[in-house]
Amino acid sequence: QDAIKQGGDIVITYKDDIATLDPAIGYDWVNWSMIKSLYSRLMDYTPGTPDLIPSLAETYEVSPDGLTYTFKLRKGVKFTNGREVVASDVKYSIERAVDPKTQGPGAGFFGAIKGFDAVTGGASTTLEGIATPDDSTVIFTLSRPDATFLHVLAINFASVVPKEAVEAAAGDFGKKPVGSGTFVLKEWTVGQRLVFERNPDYFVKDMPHIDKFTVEVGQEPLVALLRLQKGEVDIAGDGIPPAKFVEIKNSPEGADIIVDGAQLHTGYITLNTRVKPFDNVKVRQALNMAINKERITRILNGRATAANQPLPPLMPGYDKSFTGYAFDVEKAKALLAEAGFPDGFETILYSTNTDPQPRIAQAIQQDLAAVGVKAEVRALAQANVIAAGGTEGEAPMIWSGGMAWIADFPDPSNFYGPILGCAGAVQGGWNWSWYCNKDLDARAIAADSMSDPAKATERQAVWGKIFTDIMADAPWIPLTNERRVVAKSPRMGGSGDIYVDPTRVINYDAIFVKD
Amino acid sequence: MTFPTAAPTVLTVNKLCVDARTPEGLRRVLDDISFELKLGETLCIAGESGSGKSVTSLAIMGLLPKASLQIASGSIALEGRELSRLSNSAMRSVRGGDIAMVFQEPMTSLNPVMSIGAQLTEAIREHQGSQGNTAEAVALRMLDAVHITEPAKRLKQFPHELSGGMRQRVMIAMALSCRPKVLIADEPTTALDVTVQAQILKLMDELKREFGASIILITHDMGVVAQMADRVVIMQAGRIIEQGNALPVFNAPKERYTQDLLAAVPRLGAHAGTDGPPRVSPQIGEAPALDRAPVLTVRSLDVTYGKATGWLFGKKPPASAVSGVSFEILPGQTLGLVGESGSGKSTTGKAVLGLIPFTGDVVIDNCNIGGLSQRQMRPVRRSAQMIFQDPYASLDPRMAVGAAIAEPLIIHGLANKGERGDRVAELLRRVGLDPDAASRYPHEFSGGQRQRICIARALALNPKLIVADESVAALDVSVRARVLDLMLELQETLGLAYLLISHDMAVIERMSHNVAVMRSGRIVEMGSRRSVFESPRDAYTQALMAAVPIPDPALRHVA
Amino acid sequence: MIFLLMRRLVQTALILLGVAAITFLLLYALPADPARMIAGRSATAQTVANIRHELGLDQPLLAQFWAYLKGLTEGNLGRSYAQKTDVGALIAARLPATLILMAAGIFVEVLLGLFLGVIAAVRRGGPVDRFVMMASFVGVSAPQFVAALLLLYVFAVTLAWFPMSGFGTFAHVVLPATTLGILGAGWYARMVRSAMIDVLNQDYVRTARAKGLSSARIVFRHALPNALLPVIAMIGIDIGQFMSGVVVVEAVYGWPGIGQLAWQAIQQVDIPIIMGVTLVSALAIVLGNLVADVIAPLIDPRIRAR
Amino acid sequence: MRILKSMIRQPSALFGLAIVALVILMAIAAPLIAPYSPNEQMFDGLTLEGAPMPPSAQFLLGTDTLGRDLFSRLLFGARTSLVIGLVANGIAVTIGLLIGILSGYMRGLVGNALMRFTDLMMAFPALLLAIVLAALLRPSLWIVAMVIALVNWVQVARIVYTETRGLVERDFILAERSLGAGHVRILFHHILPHLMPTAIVWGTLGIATTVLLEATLSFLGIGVQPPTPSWGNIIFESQSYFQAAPWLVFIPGAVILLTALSFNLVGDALRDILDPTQRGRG
Ligand SMILES: Nc1ncnc2c1ncn2[C@@H]1O[C@H](COP(=O)(O)OP(=O)(O)OP(=O)(O)O)[C@@H](O)[C@H]1O
Ligand SMILES: Nc1ncnc2c1ncn2[C@@H]1O[C@H](COP(=O)(O)OP(=O)(O)OP(=O)(O)O)[C@@H](O)[C@H]1O
Ligand SMILES: [Mg+2]
Ligand SMILES: [Mg+2]
Ligand code: NI
Repeated sequence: QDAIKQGGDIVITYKDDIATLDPAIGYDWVNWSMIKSLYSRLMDYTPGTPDLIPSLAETYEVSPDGLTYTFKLRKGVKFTNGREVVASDVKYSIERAVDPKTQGPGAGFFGAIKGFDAVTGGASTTLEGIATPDDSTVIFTLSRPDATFLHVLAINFASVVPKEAVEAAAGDFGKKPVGSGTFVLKEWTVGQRLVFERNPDYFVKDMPHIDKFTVEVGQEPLVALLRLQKGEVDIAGDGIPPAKFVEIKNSPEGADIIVDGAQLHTGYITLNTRVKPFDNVKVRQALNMAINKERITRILNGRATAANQPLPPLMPGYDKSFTGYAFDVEKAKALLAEAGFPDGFETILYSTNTDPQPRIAQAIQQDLAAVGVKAEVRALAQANVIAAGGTEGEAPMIWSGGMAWIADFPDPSNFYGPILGCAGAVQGGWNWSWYCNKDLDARAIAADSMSDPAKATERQAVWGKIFTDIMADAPWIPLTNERRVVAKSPRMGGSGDIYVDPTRVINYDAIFVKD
Repeated sequence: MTFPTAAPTVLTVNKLCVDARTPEGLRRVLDDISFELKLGETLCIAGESGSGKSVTSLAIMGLLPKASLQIASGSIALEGRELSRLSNSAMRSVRGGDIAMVFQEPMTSLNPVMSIGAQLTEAIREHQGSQGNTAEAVALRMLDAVHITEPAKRLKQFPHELSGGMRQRVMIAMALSCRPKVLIADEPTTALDVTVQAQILKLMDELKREFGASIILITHDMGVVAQMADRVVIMQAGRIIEQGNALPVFNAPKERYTQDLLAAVPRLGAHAGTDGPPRVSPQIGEAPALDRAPVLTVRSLDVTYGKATGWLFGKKPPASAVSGVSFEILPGQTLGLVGESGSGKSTTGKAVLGLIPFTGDVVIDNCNIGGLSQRQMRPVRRSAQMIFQDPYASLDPRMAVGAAIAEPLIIHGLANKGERGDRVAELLRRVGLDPDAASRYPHEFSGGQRQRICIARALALNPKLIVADESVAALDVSVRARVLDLMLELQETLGLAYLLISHDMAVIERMSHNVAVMRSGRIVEMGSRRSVFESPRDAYTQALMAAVPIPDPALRHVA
Repeated sequence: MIFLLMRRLVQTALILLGVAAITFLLLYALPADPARMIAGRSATAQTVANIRHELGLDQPLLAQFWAYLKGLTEGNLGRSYAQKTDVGALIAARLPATLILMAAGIFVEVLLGLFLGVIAAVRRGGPVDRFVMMASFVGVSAPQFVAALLLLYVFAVTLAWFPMSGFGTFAHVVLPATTLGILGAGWYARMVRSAMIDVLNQDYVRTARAKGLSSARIVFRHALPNALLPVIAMIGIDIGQFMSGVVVVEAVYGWPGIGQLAWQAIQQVDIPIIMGVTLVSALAIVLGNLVADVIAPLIDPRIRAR
Repeated sequence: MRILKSMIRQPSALFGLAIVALVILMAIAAPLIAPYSPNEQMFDGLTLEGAPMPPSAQFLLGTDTLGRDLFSRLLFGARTSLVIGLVANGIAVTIGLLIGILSGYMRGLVGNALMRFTDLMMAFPALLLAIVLAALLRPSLWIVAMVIALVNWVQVARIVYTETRGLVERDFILAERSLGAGHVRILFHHILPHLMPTAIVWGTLGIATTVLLEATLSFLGIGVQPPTPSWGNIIFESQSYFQAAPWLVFIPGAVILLTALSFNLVGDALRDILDPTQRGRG
């Protein structure tokens, strides 16, 4: 391991433009880690791990019933506008994230806080469940126990922002961010680049390591990689396109350039349980045996491993011993015959239209054909696939690639509610299998009520069982767990984990320059 | 200036043969052409349309279209220097510098997007090496020399802003600006009215004296030949059939064709003292036309170009082309319409047939055509037809001639397929063309032949009225005489009425019962032929009469 | 002239109105729901409903359109759904880059097209002609992404004559403009060639030759201006054609224009941005045609007279 | 017959004709010629690292990124691409011709309305239309063809409009009117033939552009759906591999180029043959 060095300027590229740096609004993987670095929250994670640590909070206490959380704030933390961070800022920031006027996507995470419904329903503008008895104390009162609540306070939507700066920006806070994080936004040339400089007053010593990073947007990944090889770029944020991967991997400097790490990701095919013939569990099970996942990981140049359950291996609760459905064409055919489809059937497989998703869809299509299922591939723009998935009776099968679930925070519950629970099986929801098992839902609620930190391992086991049990009903075909590949220049130091941080994408706070 | 008795020879053409490439192989277009041009002399080349006059001049200039025409043998020498073998760049300095040319079509021979000044000065710069202001001064002097009004203003104008006569003057100025030794003028006045023609001929004569140039003048108008020529070359079918000094050729033509050519020349005043045109077929009795209803009545006709065209505020400043024109034509009679270029003759003709919007009354065959739609007009079209001024432009270049003549038959459903072929052949024969011509395309004919095709097309419907717009202007005299005879014969046999538009006073005199003289969109004088020709009242009419060339070199106007 | 200008202005306004109406209708016909795209995957139904309400998406289509038009008359293009910021500002920040790219692209294609078309016409039927026609086909059938990468690889990576990516200096614009111009140059070469062949057969070219002018002068001073008219008409059309090319080229060369903005907006169903870009590009097309109409009489005095 | 005969006389036209015939033949006989099924993703068609295979004896033109035989896909892709290049492009040119000619010929309200409609369509981003249609319709080859036709006619209409405007002013049209010819006859017998050169230029250049446009549409989800091959989507699927697997981009590119060029040679010859004023010229 290299010794950490302070200082250095680096250049990072992304294809997509940065939509916003407003923590209450930003919700895509590119701005996610930048927002993380611009602001601070009560809770955070140890870099490169899924381990929670207090951040803005100095200490915290959870009541035994799991309904009250009391935080003591660190003293002397300042926003970059110079004002000290106080308890009311925390309250304001969370209320702002929940307020319908903000149009933020993260409101739902705070559903357990008392008074949530009143705010989202428009009856009130303040959250009854947040109290600030003094400038350094925040007390949250929950309406139901929520074991993930500390994680919720660590996600971007819980970032603390100064009210006066929000108001001064007059609706443009996303372009003029003010926080108390590791970095400050120095320059933003729309469509071209953003320059972040270290916050000299950050409350953790020697954090961050680099002095400055420049994000260049609108950079085609292929070109970004060429520039990286020339030394113009330090991190190619979009990773290595398949067309280049083999070449780079086999090149002498390949090992230095490629960072390849596991992430909280599962790629899956949803089988719509409300559409014939997928309402028949035997059909769903049969298709689970029909897909040759080895070929798909080969198409992905080996940058993924085969999955057999919804949870990714890195997630607490993942069951290593579970084997799921093995690839077995004969058995699949037999099962289909048993279900009344000896000659297969015709169906439609949706996929997004960005490489390599249509190719994977075609690989799936070929495997399905081998058991007699003729699937028509529909490769559409992401928005259209999402729309089809959320419309009842519309999409029989969807390959989740490109929209797949990457966890917001490293807790198994994050993999259930919206995508497999009854709550998500509604018009416009994300449960594209339209799978609703009341029994499992009850078990999930029970598990999330086990908010006592002492019961954490027990809770994980409960969750793990939920996800393996769900496979009996086979609403999904879990396909792959993709690893994230980032390309960095040899001068960049640090372990792979901070470039493929499980809770951020790139941990700008932790990376450093070797020379 | 005095001429030595034996002037030196400037240009010698010796045994020149030119071939045309056709899909069927080479076709000889010029055969064994030899003649000489002496210093300070005017050589006129006359001959029927398609006889090779233009090709001869192009060959001298080295401008034969490479793709289709080539010199097969023979020589062209300028002051002893062989031109046909000169390199391209050497030929460039000859062109414009030593030999200049005025082309047959003044309308299209000037570049539409360059100012007159630019087009004039570039040749001067090219050949005299004079720069900027000097070149411009020369250009100005040249324009002055060709008697263009306001020459300084013209330099800045563009070709479309000038009338046909002015353009032709510009062409001449351009040709003479580098003081060439030889000036070739290919039908320089065909498209112009007589008064302008007279001015231009006079001008060329003046310039010849002034600049000491030799001139080759190509024309089919024997009147022009008589007025201008020192020597004459008569061509037929690609050969020279007769050449010699002007007076002997005119007085004692040796060849039969030359005799015909001269005999066919209409002479102004030849029909003095009669009311109608001469009868071609005496066996038919005189048709008393007077008590019959007019086949065409025009009352206070106004035509304005540039009406509102847009759907929102879009208006162009209107320009009145014809105003308050009234006349009528009885069946079997001819109204001759004369007037200077741009006076509105063609406009009147088109309006009468409802081809352009007009106000006023036009009654054809008892049917008022005002406001009729294209469909409603169709029956009327059978009784009234038009022969257009520009025969080439009025034929669809992508349609075989036979099909073009059959068009009216098909449109009006007059003949079935089999009959059509016969009818087309008959029509072609009638206008003096070989029925084989039916399968050829317009560009494969000479100007005169195309005009005959247009006449054949107009006749196909057996109309009662034909508007003939300069229909014989492009024809050489012998053919012209035949066509005029044909028109007269048709008038007698079919009772046709003509609105005959022409700038050729002799043609008007020969053909018309009544004559109308137009100027600036109005009729300035109208009456029976006899009254107009023998006692013109309007000053303009008198000027027209005086400008007509007389086809006898002995009676030249003194320039 | 004033009348003509007024008329064009009203026409332009009507065309833009039509474009706005069609685009609006089409976007609402899309099954994708912008509120859900914004809300993301963790949102509750209540959150989605709230967002929909805040965006005014729960109002009748006509009311929404009316509100949009009203905003337009005040010069307000609305707020982006995803970026929560003023669309006008977003477009204004990126438009200059795209305009520069387009202008440069048109310059390249016209220059290249004219050059190739003219030499092909002059050498009609010869090997040069055949080569040019072949090259124009290569240009027309080259996929732009590949063409862009190829140029980038040769001239920026291997030869390092130009920067690989970015915006700002003249060197930056060369490769993107060339990529954009290649396709058009193919079309122009063909158009110019046939127009030139036609013009070279005209009488006035013969007159020019009779004056003894050099072939260069005949071709460039006499023939070319006359052959230019159809080309100018094409330029107006081209601006519309460029839009899709711009998306690809901007992506490859990291060019900060509206192509990328539009592309992302389409992916996210960010309707105000799509509307804004559509209107701006429609305006550019109409203006392009206007410019073509203004240039034409400068070249051809006959049109001036009309 | 006359046309065919005169064509065979010109070497370049003969070459074009031969290639066109070959391509059409290959499209028809694809199942007989193709060594593999075009959609079969072969396990040995990819390297162990998942990279496509270069041309070899086993795979004549190499394989694509899913391990499918490129040669077989090109053969079958000819079917799609010919439909797009000929039918869709043909329809576009036809519509463009029709609307252009009508708006150029008709005066007054109808002509103006048609031209304003064309202006509107021109200002309207066609790609947007395609995207929406993609989302609304069930994609199929014929829908793609229709969309391409809808998108591409506009430019043709513009050019044809300008040309028609000029033609209408010509004297021979006036002459035709004086003969009593109806609008239909004038339009189709006298104006249309003069627009053939334009139509041929657009028709043949359009082949290449529409074949590529189809691929763009595929990418947006409205094109022919995977795994059906088309020349355009073969290129588009693998365009970023132009360095790693050049055969995937340049071979189909060359095929498109050659086909478009051949059609153009045939078109040029056809134009010269149909144009009597070109007779006897070089
Ligand atoms: N480009 C050409 N290709 C083939 N044949 C041609 C060409 N130009 C002229 N000819 C033929 O050459 C012959 C002579 O034509 P030319 O133009 O010299 O006639 P002309 O005497 O000038 O007639 P006009 O008085 O009608 O102008 C004609 O038979 C004509 O058909
Ligand atoms: N299409 C047109 N648009 C505008 N003005 C025109 C048009 N056609 C003719 N004019 C103008 O109308 C006037 C009359 O033209 P017209 O063609 O009738 O003359 P003309 O007497 O036939 O002359 P010429 O003997 O030269 O043929 C001229 O001033 C001419 O410039
Ligand atoms: Mg001639
Ligand atoms: Mg006239
Ligand atoms: Ni174009």
